[in-house]
Amino acid sequence: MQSQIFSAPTVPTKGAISIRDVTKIYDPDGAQVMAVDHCSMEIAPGEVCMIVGPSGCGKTTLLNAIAGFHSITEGEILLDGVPLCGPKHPLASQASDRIVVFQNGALFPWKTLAENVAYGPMVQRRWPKAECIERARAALKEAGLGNVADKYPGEVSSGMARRAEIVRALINEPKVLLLDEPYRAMDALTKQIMHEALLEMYDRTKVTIYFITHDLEEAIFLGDKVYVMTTRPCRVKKVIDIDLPRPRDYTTLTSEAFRLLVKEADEAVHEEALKAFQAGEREMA
Amino acid sequence: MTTTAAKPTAVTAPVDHAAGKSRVELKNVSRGFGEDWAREEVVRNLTFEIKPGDLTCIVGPSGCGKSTIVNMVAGYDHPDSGEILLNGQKVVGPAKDRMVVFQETALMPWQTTFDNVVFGPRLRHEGSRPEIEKEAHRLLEKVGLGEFKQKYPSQLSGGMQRRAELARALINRPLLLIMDEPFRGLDAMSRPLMQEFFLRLFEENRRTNLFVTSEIEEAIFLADRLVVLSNRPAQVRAVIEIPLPRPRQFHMMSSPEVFEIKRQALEILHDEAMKSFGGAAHFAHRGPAEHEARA
Amino acid sequence: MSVIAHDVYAGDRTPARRQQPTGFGMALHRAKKGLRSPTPYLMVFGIAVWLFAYWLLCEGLSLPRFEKIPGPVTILSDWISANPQQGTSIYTPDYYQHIYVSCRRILIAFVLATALGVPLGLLMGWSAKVKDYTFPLFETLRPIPIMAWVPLAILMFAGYETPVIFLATLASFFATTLNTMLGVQSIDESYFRAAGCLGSRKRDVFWHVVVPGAMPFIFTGLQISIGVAWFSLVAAEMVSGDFGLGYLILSSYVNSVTVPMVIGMLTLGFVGWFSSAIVRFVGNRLMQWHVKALAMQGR
Amino acid sequence: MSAVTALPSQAPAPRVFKRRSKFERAVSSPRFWRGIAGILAFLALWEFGAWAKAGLGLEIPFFGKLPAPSAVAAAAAEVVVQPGYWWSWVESYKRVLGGFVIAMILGIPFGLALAVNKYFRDVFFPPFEILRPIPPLAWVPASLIFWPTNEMSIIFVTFLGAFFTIVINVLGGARTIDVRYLRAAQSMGATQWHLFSRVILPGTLPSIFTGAAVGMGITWNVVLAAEMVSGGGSQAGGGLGFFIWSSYMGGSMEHIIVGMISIGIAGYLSSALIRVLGERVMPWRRAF
Repeated sequence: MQSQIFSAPTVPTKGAISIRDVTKIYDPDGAQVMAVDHCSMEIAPGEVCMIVGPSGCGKTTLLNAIAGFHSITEGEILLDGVPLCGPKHPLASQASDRIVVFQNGALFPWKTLAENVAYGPMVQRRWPKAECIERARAALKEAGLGNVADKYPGEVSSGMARRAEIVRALINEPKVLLLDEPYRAMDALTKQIMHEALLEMYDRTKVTIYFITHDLEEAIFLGDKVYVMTTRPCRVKKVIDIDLPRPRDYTTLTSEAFRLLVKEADEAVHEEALKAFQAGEREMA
Repeated sequence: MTTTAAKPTAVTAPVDHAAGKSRVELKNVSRGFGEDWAREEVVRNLTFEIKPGDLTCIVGPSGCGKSTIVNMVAGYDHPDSGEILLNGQKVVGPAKDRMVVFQETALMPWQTTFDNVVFGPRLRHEGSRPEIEKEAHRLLEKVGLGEFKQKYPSQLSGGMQRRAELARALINRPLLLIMDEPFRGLDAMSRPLMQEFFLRLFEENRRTNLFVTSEIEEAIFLADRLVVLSNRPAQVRAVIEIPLPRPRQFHMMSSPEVFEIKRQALEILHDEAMKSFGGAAHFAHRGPAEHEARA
Repeated sequence: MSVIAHDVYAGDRTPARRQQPTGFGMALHRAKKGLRSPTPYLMVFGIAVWLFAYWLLCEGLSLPRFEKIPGPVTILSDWISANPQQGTSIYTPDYYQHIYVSCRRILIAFVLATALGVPLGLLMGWSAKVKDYTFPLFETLRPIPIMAWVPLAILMFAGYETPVIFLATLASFFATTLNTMLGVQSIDESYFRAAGCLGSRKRDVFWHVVVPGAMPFIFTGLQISIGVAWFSLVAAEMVSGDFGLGYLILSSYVNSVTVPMVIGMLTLGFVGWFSSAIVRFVGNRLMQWHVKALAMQGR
Repeated sequence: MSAVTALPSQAPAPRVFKRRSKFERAVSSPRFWRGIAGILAFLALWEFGAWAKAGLGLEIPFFGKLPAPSAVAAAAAEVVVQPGYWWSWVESYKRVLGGFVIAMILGIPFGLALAVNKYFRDVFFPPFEILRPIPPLAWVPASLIFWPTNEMSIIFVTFLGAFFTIVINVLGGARTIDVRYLRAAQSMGATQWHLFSRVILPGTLPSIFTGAAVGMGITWNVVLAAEMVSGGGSQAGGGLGFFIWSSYMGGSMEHIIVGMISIGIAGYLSSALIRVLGERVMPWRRAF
């Protein structure tokens, strides 16, 4: 059977994101809070871009702006050269070329995994309904979830649910996959396997990935580029190119190159963590 | 594969608190749950030892039965067979000589941080009121919560709650401190800060400690010895000594030595985690039913 | 090593376990285990003691005041007698007429309240504007106890039937609408966002997110709503009405026949319990996903 | 009793910047004015309904049958200066509080006993469950027969109405206390009595107050019903229920509506009392 979702172009050509001088100011009760401060990034097609920063630093704000959940105050964001949002229309439209995988998982609990995966094509009327389900099943099977396609998300482990969610995104052939700390609640070992599964799906699709995390090792293991962000307001503090060879697996974690990369980034991240921590304690007092 | 490198762990800590130096032994401990036809062994023939003044880390894939072990050592649950000894005496039920810091906070939400800390001594009428309160103030200062004494747990951040819980455990002067994945759920950035803080506290008087985690880095950073468990039913796969000097520093973590230990442990764990992933992970978040926990 | 290539996770890796018994075998096992514990005996004992105390107070010793209340023996013998002394038993057609009338009123009221309340609640939960306009009004009217509407309802509507149904509907309506609204508001924002990402139109969001997501709350609301419907039905039937269980109870009191009064109470209790069991059953059938997820969490 | 739905706790808004008072913020938001608009529209429709009937001979369903709000207001102005009206408040409050307080005094220990002792639960829960589905109002005639005075029977039925709700809530609350709290206390050397007084009791308080709030609503309904059924004409007169009932007998719709509004206010005040009390007793619930 022909592959449903995993058909990679040899050279990825779509899914370039340009974030140009974006600023976001929230306005709760008339008091202005700057979440993102003149932030710029250029993400190449098919790149795995990892955003590392303390929690609450405003990195999710950027993701929300790309996905079209929140407006931006200044600057513009382009996808493949076409403006998503800018000075004229600060709120991007929501569309299936940019799909988000959420922190706590957002598979609809009232649909089976297959129905969940079929949901996107179904509401977009891409194929007849029966065919959508058929293709969804095939896609799940390819991702190693064939046996649980007819289970509800509440019945499978969180790891399976998270992978099904990624399949639900990929079946729409998005240009960009936006991941918002998807593995946060998982323990380290499950996480490791989830990473390998994600990388495998990536290797086959070469979709652009925008991945938010505060786990440095996760970032280095997965990414092509790691952006270390400052604590609020969010700015780019440091960019690290990751030249670890792909495909990567858990042995990469203990390689010398990996160790050096961690060492290089660790200080910057630790510094921001400490700042965020102290700010947090102050705020609570 | 058991790496038992004989190593003197640069023991520099003062041996003043005789109370903290106790030995724990688990001998052939087994425990299962479920109805007869679906009985599942969670722990099988587990034998290991926690040396006096050591920080022993139990590492294993999620759902492998770590929490069951904690419950048995703490005395909330009892082994089907085998026995658990604390300083040669059999563990029969919960007591103040073994304190647990739980996975998610178990601070009582209806008491202020301060009242939570003095809860134990007050119940047992140990010492006079001012004495108890003085000790509580001291401990709270020490964990950096001096300003937060009169706040309720829900007003504290996750990291603060864990520290308050540490203070609550320490005021009871336990012979054994049991930490059940205490830093799980904290974000990856404040976690190292908490680990460092906890280490300083431990290294001060080296109270015997059983630390449960599924994070290999955390385990190596903190522990004197790692006990690596297999997938359910939990069995000891390996015991690894960590020959890092104390006090531990973060930079030690990027040494080649540590990477070698990490590699060994990861190899075993990855193997076990993969096994658990298909079937057992399915059961992992269900956990054994809380049997008759109420009197 | 590829981790997704060969269905490694999804494979059936449940630990080897003994043959799972059939449903019947399992039930038998549970029953056996249950009979070994003291629970069933204590339950029977509890009910027996209660019945005995009731009998002793009302019939055995005929204590002052208690003697006015019919005892269990009197009630039961009249209830199953072909020629009841006080006029109501399982052989008299009137008894069924009362039950039928009450159930019919409840059914109409419940259907009406659900048909009005669920859509309104969905709308209020979904659209902030609709909620802003209507919710304060709702909250203003809600503290007025349903009983206070009784005289107004009797004056406003002619006949026996309409006021009774109006009151039961009103009570149900408040419960259903509020719970439905809370249900929609309880849906995690990320489901809406996910639906948006996947290219949904507003209509899709409504049918695929809002409606199923609010379902658990809606059914909680329906259970409360059928409870309050019975509550207000009894009140309304007592004050106005020519049939129905509430009417049976009050008219028996007025005519000084106490046995049918108690029969009415017990019947009411049973019918009320049964109707809410039906709602619960339907809810569980419609929300398999919810039931299964709860079962996985060991609840 | 099916779960009592409490309002979901909203995620706390960032609290760092708090410049304007709650009231100021409420008044300046469109939400507030929309609410006012909704209520005003309702009143206008109501007024129009009455006016249309008198002036145009056109009868709007529902509203057409009612007296105009202005007429109700006039009736209210007339009523509130009479001491008899305020005595009805006192009478009703006496009954509500009487039954309610007894229900709390008996219901809380009973519920806790059911929760902590399995044998007690096995013996006493089944009869309780058999009686529970009977609507409280169905007890009115039986209680009138049994109790020597009307006053006592009203209080008895009121008590029943609140009792079942409170017991069920206490039982549910006490049984869902997180086992970790009990374990932590056990580790620290708590005795059975400590577990009960230091963990189970405070842990159940939120459910006790939920139960009390729901019970209070039922109590008002029951008192009204009892007053209407029994109080009409007999010696145990008075009360707001009787006020409505006598207005009904007298055929004055204006006064019926005045009575309804009074009861609405009275009921609201009593639930507000419970809420305030709850915040006092459970300061930790106020945090955030």
